[in-house]
Amino acid sequence: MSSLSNLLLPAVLFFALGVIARLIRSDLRFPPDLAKILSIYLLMSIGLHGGYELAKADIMIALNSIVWALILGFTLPIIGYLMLVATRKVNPLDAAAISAHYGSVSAGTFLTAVAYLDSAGITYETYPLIMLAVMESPAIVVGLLLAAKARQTLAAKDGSQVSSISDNSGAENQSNFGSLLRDAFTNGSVVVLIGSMIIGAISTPSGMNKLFPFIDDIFMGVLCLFLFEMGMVAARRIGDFRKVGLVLAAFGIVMPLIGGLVGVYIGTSILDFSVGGATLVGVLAASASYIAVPPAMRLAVPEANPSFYLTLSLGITFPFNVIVGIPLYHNLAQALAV
Amino acid sequence: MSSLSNLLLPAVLFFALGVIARLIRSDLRFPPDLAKILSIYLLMSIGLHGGYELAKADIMIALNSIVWALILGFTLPIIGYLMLVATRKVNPLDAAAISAHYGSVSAGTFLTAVAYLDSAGITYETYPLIMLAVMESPAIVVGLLLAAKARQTLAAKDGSQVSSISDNSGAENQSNFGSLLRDAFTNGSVVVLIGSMIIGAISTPSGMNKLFPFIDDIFMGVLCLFLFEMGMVAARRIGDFRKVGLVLAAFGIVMPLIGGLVGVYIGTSILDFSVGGATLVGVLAASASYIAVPPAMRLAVPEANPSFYLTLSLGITFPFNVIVGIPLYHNLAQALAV
Amino acid sequence: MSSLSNLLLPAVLFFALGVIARLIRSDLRFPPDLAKILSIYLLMSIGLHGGYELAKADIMIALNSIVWALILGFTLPIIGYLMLVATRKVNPLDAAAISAHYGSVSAGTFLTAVAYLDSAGITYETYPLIMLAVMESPAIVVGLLLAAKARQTLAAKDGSQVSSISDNSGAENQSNFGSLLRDAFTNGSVVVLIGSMIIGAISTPSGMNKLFPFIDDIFMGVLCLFLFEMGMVAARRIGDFRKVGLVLAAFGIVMPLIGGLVGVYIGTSILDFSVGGATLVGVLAASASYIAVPPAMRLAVPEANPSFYLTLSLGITFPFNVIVGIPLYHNLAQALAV
Amino acid sequence: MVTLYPEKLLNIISIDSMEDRLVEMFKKYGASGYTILRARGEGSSGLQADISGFDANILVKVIVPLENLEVLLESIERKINKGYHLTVFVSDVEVITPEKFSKPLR
Amino acid sequence: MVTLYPEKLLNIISIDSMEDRLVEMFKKYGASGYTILRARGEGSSGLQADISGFDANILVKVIVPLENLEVLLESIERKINKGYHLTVFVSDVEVITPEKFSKPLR
Amino acid sequence: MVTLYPEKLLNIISIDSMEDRLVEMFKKYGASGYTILRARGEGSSGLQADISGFDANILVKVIVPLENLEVLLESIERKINKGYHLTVFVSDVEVITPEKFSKPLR
Ligand SMILES: Nc1ncnc2c1ncn2[C@@H]1O[C@H](COP(=O)(O)O)[C@@H](O)[C@H]1O
Ligand SMILES: Nc1ncnc2c1ncn2[C@@H]1O[C@H](COP(=O)(O)O)[C@@H](O)[C@H]1O
Ligand SMILES: Nc1ncnc2c1ncn2[C@@H]1O[C@H](COP(=O)(O)O)[C@@H](O)[C@H]1O
Ligand code: NA
Ligand code: NA
Ligand code: NA
Repeated sequence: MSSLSNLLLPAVLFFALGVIARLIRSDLRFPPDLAKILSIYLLMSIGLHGGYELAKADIMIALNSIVWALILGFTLPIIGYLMLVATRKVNPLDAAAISAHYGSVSAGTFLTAVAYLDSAGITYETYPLIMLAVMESPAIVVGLLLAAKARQTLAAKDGSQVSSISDNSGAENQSNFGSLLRDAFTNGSVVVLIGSMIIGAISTPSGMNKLFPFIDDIFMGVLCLFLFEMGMVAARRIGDFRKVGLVLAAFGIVMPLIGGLVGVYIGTSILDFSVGGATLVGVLAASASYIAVPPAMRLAVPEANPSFYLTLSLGITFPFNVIVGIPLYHNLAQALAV
Repeated sequence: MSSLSNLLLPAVLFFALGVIARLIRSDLRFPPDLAKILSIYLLMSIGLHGGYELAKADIMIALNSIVWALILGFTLPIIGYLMLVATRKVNPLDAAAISAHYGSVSAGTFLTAVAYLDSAGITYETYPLIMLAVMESPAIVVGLLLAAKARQTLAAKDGSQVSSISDNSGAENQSNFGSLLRDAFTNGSVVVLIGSMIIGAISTPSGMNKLFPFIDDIFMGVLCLFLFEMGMVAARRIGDFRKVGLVLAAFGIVMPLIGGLVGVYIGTSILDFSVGGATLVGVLAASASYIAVPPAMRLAVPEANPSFYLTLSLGITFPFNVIVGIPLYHNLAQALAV
Repeated sequence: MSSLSNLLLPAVLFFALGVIARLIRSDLRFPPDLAKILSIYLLMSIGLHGGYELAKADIMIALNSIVWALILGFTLPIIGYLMLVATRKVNPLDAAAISAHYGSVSAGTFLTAVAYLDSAGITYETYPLIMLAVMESPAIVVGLLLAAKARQTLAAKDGSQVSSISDNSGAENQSNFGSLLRDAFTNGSVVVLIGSMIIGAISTPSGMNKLFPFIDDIFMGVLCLFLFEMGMVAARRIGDFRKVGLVLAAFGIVMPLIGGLVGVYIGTSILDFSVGGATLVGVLAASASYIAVPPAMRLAVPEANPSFYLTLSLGITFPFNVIVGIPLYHNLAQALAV
Repeated sequence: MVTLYPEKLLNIISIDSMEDRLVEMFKKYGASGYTILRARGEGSSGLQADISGFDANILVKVIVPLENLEVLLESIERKINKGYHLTVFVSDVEVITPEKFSKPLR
Repeated sequence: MVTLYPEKLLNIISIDSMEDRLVEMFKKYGASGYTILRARGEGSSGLQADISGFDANILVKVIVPLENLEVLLESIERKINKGYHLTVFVSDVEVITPEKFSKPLR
Repeated sequence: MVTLYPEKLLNIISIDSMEDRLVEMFKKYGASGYTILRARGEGSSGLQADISGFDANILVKVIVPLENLEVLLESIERKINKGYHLTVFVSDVEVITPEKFSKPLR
């Protein structure tokens, strides 16, 4: 499947339609809760499906996948942080908040990649789905740690003033950190995804059979609707492109390229997945969270400017992956597989 | 089907997932209007289906079912009221408000029972569906009457003060009573259910054929989503368990057991239903309303404490029925059928 | 198919159920955003379907349909305006706002007509779908122009006062007019419909195949739900019947009859469509907008009384078309086809 | 110069099923309109979390001339005495179109 | 001790399709921000019930320093004279960060 | 005659994920209840459009006796100093049931 035909997938076309709707300043608005409903459905469906398959899976490969998902989730933000600090375009707190997004994943991008593979008739393993579930949380933890480090650096530079604030609120920060950690692992998307996977794995087959029309037949239509809306959301952020500046915008493309390369390599050479499976690992590593991580960073790193990470993750990396990245990582996986 | 395999039904598992999500304090929130959308869909689907079947039904059995539904709806709250007053743990107004919930029904529990029977391959009559529709309203009326009685009792005890308030607002109360009565019978759920049943019965078959994919194929998935959310709602109330006290909590389990026993007996011995049908009548009698009756009681018996009836109906009786009750009433129906 | 059996279509029956629910003052309320979600789905589905068919269509017929859609969209409001001014029951600004609604279309009515034809086994061309998309906007433009004219007339009569206001705000009005024009053509429904048509036309067939269960199987059920809600919305307006007066109410029936006649004639004799296609053109011409035009008129003609156009379009013309109009235009098309 | 005129803004927080009764009251006592916002909250009668739409509150706002306020407040007080949970507060506001708020609804 | 500074809170209730125009007005006249709530209501122009989202209102809140209020009110009055239905009221509030409300948006 | 008693109404606008922390604060400092409304808006931290529910604001209202206000405001000021974006304003209100607002939650 050539990357051109990627552009003719209904899901990708609806994403483009959403972008266009905003660009021509249409008054089209989806109800605020619709995206949430659609993403609960998508996570539940893919979870049930995956769990059903995973019941037959090899536990060692599954564990191995989880370990590598954790490695990716912890390493990518550190790479991102170092790169961002090196650019000197953002302060360390902004760098911490931005890079946390890249350790986590975008379920929307993952599902588009699945649609891409399905429509090209390429098979893939189910293990990347576990990795999707696993990678939602660790990046948030790394983000917290990087921000703590950044605050120390700033305090050392700044002297008295900042540290006195920290003094005042040391205990509070401590408890905040604990509650943010808990939040990271009980995040809503994680619960729906892992819960559905378990249910898919342990349900009676007759029970699952009654569910398949719901989770299979209408899946692609719901995904189109979801990407339609995400196109509109992304386009709102594309306009802020100028605000973040060229260097940061470039980061929003370079970072997924690095992630994609690393991910595809791990998928192919370490986890020994098929071309389809390795493509999905590439997509996981390349994609940036826009649902779980932004609110976590707002609470954990309130000093950081949300425009930076929202514009990068939603306005640049997400469209880049959906339109250019997915076929690219696929080609990469094909090349490495030879 | 053993009661263990009940626990492996996807619908029941999603209920459990919802409970767990709350217990681990996940930030998972369903949009506030989603439950309403899902329950409109569920009532419409089951109504259309039932109406389609009922068009071929025996009118005498149907009428007989309605009569017994009314008897159940009027009698169960009185039993509950007497039991509650006997415990001396709540005042008569609370007793009236609580017991009204047990004369009415929980469509969620009913649908879970249908899923349980379906997945065990047990057939059942359609008449219990009419009973479901009929039983939504009378309990509200009994609740109003019991509350009026309770107010008299309290006034007699209290002397002047309360009665002077009643004097002031005699006319208003009168009109309130009328409007509450009307509300009881034009309740939204009743309208969707009965309306859909009629449409299912009179529509052209070709028209109905175009509807079946909507009302059949995705039904189980929507039910899972609904129970997922209801699990979260129930879990919020389970925590209030301590507030209501052990005696009241016990009532939340004893009352459905009584209802279930009476219902299964009526289903088997009086209405002469199959094991499946009798199980459903048991579920109707055992279940407590959590959609129609609570707001009605808030308006009609504002003096009663909503924590009591919400905790009992949502936090205790509903989970009890979904997890333990349904297979129990089924076993009972099997035993009585012999 | 007789007009009686039209009344036995589930979609029409659900519309009636919605009306009845309001008349018996049921507390049934659909969540405010549900109608929007349902109509996005309906427009997307019908657009994808139509686009898929249109890819095989004759470009000349398509262009011809568009031209005639524009002619209808521009002419009908003028006819309506002249009739309304002649009645002397409303002032020219109200007449402008009301008549704009009749140049535009009601997708709900169109879809009911499609359901009617489908269930009667009558085939129809896809071109009317393009006309549906085209006719959303021009009527708004005509409405603006008529209102501008009406303001001049009033100013001429009234003398100084009104014109001084116009003076004050000449520049602002100018820019408003521009933005209203843009709004007319980037209207949300238009974007969803035309966008989906293009996607349906250019998507890979394998991609479209995955979408068909979503856009086909559950379509009729969603339409029923949508009409259920629209029945409630219409019934709220039927009550305002008295406020608008008999003459205006009569306009709400005469105008669609004129539109239907003209539309069926154009469909049969000029565009040379089959009976089914001509019926749909009749429905387009006969129906009045209740989604796109009302907010546009609120902004563009704030002086007009919204009760007038909402009552006419939603409370009179919409139910009339759904229940009486559709079979009527169909009979007309049959008569003309001979 | 825009002239500002004093009015009273009555705010009522209650469960959403009280809506019809409150609106009836406003109409009875000559309010010129009202505005309703969906809300959630917590108070002595527990948590109203608007989860699943089962336990939503409303916040109702009514602008009334001072002379209409008293009778509305009395009517509200009667409801509170009957057991209804109504959280009520009044604030001073200034308006530019005072005549608007003295024309009763319907 | 937290010090409180006086500001004016401007409230506007209107149909939701007016939103873009109101926001434009706030930006033009130097507001530092605004807050919008979804509402429904009833008034002289009929019922705005937010049923099916067809007829929703919005309640807009803008905190402005006293010196900016006048020009905003004049602009609103012009809109009302053109026929737009705007229910407007102003109230006194106290804030802890007055500088926040004097920095114009964008 | 209904008697009216003065209280303070504290209003806070913030992103919706701050909700748990704000509620915790109210409970800690003895508020008798609180009310939350879903909102959107714009300010120095950009647009919070509540599109797709990703960037919603909340407007929180808490009625407190004057003597409780100070400690709440101090706690809020600390949060603002840490970088949280909170738009805060206080207004005077009158209530008919003052005892209601002096009973702490739970
Ligand atoms: N002190 C308060 N401040 C703001 N809102 C309150 C307060 N107390 C109660 N409320 C609101 O009023 C509703 C009913 O309160 P209550 O009557 O105390 O149960 C609550 O759900 C809150 O939304
Ligand atoms: N007296 C009032 N108190 C509160 N809100 C009002 C009042 N009058 C009008 N409104 C609101 O303003 C909107 C428009 O009012 P109107 O301009 O009178 O049609 C209504 O839908 C209400 O939401
Ligand atoms: N001047 C203002 N008037 C009303 N609301 C405001 C104002 N400034 C900020 N806000 C609200 O507070 C939120 C956060 O503002 P900020 O801290 O300036 O980013 C915004 O999204 C608005 O909802
Ligand atoms: Na990633
Ligand atoms: Na029962
Ligand atoms: Na028309």
